[in-house]
Amino acid sequence: MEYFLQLFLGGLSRGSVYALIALGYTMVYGIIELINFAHGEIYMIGAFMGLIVAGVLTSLGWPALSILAIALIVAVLYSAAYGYTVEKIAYKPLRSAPRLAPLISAIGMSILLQNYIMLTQTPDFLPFPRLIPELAFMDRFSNYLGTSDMFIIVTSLVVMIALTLFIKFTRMGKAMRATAQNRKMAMLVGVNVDQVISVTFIIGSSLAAVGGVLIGAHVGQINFAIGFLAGIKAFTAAVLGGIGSIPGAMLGGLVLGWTESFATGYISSDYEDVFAFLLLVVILIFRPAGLLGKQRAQKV
Amino acid sequence: MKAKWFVTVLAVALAGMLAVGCGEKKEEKKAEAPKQEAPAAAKKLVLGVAGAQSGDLASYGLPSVNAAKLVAKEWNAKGGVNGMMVEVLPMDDQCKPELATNAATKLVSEKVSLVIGHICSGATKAALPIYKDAKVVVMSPSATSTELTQSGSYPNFFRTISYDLIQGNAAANFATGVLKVKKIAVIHDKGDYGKGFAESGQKSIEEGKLAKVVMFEGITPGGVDYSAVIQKIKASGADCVLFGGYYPEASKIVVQMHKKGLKIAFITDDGVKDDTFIKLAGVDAEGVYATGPQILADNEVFKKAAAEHEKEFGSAPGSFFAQGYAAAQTLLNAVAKAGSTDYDKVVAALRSEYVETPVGKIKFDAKGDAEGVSFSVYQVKDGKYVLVK
Amino acid sequence: MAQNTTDMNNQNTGNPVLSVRNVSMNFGGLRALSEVDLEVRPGEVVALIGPNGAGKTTFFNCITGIYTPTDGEVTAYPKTGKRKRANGVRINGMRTNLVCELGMARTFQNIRLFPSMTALENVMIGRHCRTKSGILGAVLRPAATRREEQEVVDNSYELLTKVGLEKLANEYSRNLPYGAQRRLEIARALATEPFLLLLDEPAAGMNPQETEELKQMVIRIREEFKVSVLLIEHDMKMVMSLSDRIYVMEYGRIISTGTPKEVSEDPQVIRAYLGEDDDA
Amino acid sequence: MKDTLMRYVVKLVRQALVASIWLSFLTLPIMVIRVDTIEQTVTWRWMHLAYMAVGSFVLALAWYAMMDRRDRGQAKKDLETVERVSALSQFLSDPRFAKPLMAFGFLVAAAFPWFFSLYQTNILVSAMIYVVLGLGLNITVGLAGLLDLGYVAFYAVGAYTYALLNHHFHLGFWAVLPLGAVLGAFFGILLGFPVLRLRGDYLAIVTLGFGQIIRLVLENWGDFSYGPSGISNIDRPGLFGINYSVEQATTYIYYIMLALVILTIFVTARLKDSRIGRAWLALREDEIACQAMGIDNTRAKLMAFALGATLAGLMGVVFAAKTTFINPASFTFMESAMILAIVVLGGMGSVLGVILGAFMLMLLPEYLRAFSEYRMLIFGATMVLIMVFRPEGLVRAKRKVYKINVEAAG
Repeated sequence: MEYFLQLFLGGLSRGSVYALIALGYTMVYGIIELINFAHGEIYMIGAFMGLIVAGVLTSLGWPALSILAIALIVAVLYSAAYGYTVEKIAYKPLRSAPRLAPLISAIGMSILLQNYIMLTQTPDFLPFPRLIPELAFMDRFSNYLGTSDMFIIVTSLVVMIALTLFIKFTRMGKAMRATAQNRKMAMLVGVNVDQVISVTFIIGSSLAAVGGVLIGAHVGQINFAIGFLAGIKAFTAAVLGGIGSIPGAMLGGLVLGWTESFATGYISSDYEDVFAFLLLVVILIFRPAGLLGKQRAQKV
Repeated sequence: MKAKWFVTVLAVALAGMLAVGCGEKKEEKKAEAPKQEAPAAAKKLVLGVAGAQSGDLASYGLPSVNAAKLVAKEWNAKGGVNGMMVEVLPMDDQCKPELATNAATKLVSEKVSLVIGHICSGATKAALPIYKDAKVVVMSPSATSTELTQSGSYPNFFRTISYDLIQGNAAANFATGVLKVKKIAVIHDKGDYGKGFAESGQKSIEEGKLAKVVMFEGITPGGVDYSAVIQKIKASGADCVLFGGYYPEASKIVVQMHKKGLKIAFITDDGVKDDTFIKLAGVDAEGVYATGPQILADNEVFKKAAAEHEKEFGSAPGSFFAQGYAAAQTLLNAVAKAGSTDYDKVVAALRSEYVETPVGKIKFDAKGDAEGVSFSVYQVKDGKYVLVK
Repeated sequence: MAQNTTDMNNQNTGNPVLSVRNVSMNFGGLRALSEVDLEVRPGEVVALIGPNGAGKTTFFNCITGIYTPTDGEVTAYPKTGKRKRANGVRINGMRTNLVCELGMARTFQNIRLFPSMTALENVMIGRHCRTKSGILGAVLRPAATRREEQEVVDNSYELLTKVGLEKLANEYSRNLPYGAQRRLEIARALATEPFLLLLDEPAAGMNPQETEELKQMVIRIREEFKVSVLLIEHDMKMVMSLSDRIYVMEYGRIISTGTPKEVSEDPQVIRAYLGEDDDA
Repeated sequence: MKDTLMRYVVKLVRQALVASIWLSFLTLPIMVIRVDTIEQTVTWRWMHLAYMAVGSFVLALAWYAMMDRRDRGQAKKDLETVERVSALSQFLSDPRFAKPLMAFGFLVAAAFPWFFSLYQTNILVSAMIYVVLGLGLNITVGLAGLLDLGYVAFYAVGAYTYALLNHHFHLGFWAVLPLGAVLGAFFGILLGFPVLRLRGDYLAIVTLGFGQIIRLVLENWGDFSYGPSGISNIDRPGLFGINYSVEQATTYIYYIMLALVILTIFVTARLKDSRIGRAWLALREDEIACQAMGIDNTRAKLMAFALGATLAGLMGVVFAAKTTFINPASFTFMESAMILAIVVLGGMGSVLGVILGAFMLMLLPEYLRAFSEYRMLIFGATMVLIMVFRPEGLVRAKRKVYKINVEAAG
């Protein structure tokens, strides 16, 4: 039982990491139906921004918590700017293009950003400062969860709830839903679709940056290539949960995390990814729109 | 109109590239042709450096290029090798076998007769037959797959690093003989190198019968969280972890093991015996054992080379720098001793001449492994790897 | 089909080509169709009318295999083909392509052509289920395949001439004017050699002159190809002058059936439909 | 006239200036500051900012000028109902010119290995392998519209088929070649079945997962596949037991590949304009209408998967024989993405486009070796640029114009 609980909580932490990135992924997908391969790269850039800010402030001798706060803010601002710019350069000119064109442009963007960071920063792994303080009361749970695990679980939950509320109740959120359902219609009823898409990218990228800084601090190291794997896992989580659905992204991330954790714990970590993908295939076969995705009747 | 314009430009560009590619080659031929006849008249000696120089494994390949450049600079300052100026020709393969064959044929087509590389064992295996056929001497700073030398299929291959089997044995013997642990969990990163090391270690432990392998598993490289496998190690009752792989994963595992309160011996390989590991893992690195060539910090040549690197490139040298440096030194030295780039003479010189390198004073045995390069066990103490006696 | 559940027997006797009995369709808790009975007899033009959202298109989807009805029987009586049975073929839940192969071809309310294929190719798609050549044939192009291919081309071109699109044969269908797209859909459906043509609002978006031409075309097609026609339409003028019989649907139920005259005089119909949603 | 030009230039410069300032600001921290958390040092590189500002200004200028052109072209195209055919493609499709051109191309291709170095031949073989892979994926994605992100799995199946059979039973290249194709097709159908119901991006992620599963199994099932260390010393293709040198063998493979490329072009070009090809197109354009018109979607999908996979399996065998060494690392998702990029960059559904795309994506990085460090950067940027300025790919697919038998048509 203890072993089960350990695996469960480990999976929860891992799943929250996936969920945190998947939330931004699923938002962007929900609005423009584009598999945004560059999302992982924005996450990576967020982590690097955090690292740079932290490095500069550490050399100036600031206290840890204020560094975390400032690093988060700067990373969010910059990543949002990157997301906005990437959308303007690589996706906006392709609004009316064939469906696969933006996908290829996204892959190109992803390669471009990776190499940009590699060339201007470093190809090596860099230690990420341990910005998340160890809380004393967490000590007795250390066998199950650390402080940074806790941080990430809570953050992804808060972000999920905030996003859901934002989409449900704000003007912009409503405009987003309208755009997601039918872009042309939304345009006709006066939604500024370009603006909605920009805002979506800004929010999605900000989330990626939060993920980048927190996960960087949690894992303790980053390099220019971390975005790729994170992107694939997040995409899987988003699809698993039903792409476009915000609680779905969270659930998808958790299911993915638990699957990997239990597969490792009870079978073998050799095949943890195999089980993760098999689960994905099985779930999609029985629920072709993902766990929480809406099963829309075909319109004929 | 536009389509026409675009396709025309593209066609011209492609044709141009083709022409440039060919043109280069022809020039090369002209330059090389007299060299074949009269080596003394030739002006340059091209040292190919092949390996991952872009992509996510670039950090393992670029240090060798720097090392080769430094060694070349040193020789050129002394007037070159037999009067030939040494020129370094980097050739990227991203550690992909198919690109490695492209890189190899490119080097062969350019009549390069000395190659440092490749970095990854897989890429090396793919490229070697091409070099072998063209009689090119190849020396890898980092390809540790046992079969590369021990199978005897590649007489043109040398390396300045020892191989998985020796290293796995060293680690296993240290665990069972010195630490006297009884239950060992063997973990690897599913990579060529890591799994090779882990398998050698596992075999050695099982044959030694002094300890039991309680677990043998691969982890997913690049993962954010290894808590599940750590809980599993814990549940298996292991008193020692043997890890094959590179420092990014090793540091994550060590840190997370300690977080989960699992403080057992951690023995790992040369891919982790890098100062970056200590920086990445911080205090958690303390006490970790790693096997590695017995060198470096107290080696004079290494100190000098590292200082040069700092001066030239403004940063500390990276992975396999020492091995790459040694490879460049021994190759150029062999050419100098052989008096030409003739394959047989260079090979003979490599096998007979000792050279002082960052990895020790070495020459090569008949199979191509460096004699004098062996493995010792190091332990992290106060933020430094120190030799375990 | 011995007896008819609807008690009107004003036209010919003999087997119907399509008989729908007691069909219901639920989407979750929503009942889109309830206990619909409908029948099409050989050579008839039958219209299905009703206000927007009455369930007409859902009904089409139920009888062409796109949806499987929750309840009831849909039976077709093909004239030829390997699936011909004396007592009909039950087609609820049958795959769409088999329904088409059986001989029931449809058009779509919001035109569903293949936009980046030419007009001719669109019609050629309709010939797919009546031809055979496979991969080997495609690659080796033996005489049989070449012949079949040429037949498909000629046949399709002929169909294009029937709907007056022969001049636009090699245009991408996305570039055709709206009316032409509607006609192209009909040609594509005819290419499958149907015994029953299902037209979903063929006149939508057309001006009166185009509508009239369409009407003439439908009449011509019925004569020439000996097909029965079941159409959904909002244009009352066209429906009244074209149809042999009319079914009126409201809230998923058939509320009235009969000849155009009978239906137009039915007070229920006037209240439910003609009163509020007059001809466009 | 002069005035409008002036105004246009001023507008461009202003746009470019804004873009350059924005990009400089955007890249400022990453370009300028370099934090080394290992050595605890912070380096400031202000010169980079200047480079960036100037560079991005020039690039932005070019970008906006091109963008303007593009939009004007777009507007013009919208006004025309008839598709314009460019003079070049008209020229290419005219049989009087096309035939000699093709013959000339073939002659050049046939003579290539005798005039160019081993390296040139070798990378051309790689490029040709990707031509066939591109054409194969073009069937699945370009014609049938099934977004397959795990295509490389079938390539792996072919490669491992040859490697394992050669390793254990010393089966030769020619014996395994058809077997690789058959196994490829088998796996194509195996993947096809579960994904029949899925559409669009759900299909994409499942195929991606399938590709990962195959690679992970090859990586982990060491007893079967020799794991990550791979299989080396695979025989190059031989003929009647003659052993070739590397140079000869490469030339030999070159001709094998040339034949396979021609065969593939022939087969795919014919399929494209056949009954089956039309069915795929219809499937791509509108799945519901396609099925409603009597096409068996299941069959069409499975056939598309199987045929695409057959070609990949075939190429896997050639790949294993060419590199003589394979390991799972050659079959990553990035590889699938590359092949997909070939199809989309070249122009979905167009055979000529796919060939151009393959040559571009495979040869560009090779000829960019001079810029070695920057080449992937340039590569990524090229992908974005081509998509932005030619979203339908380099060559737009054209539909066949059928000859109508006028008598029959009456």
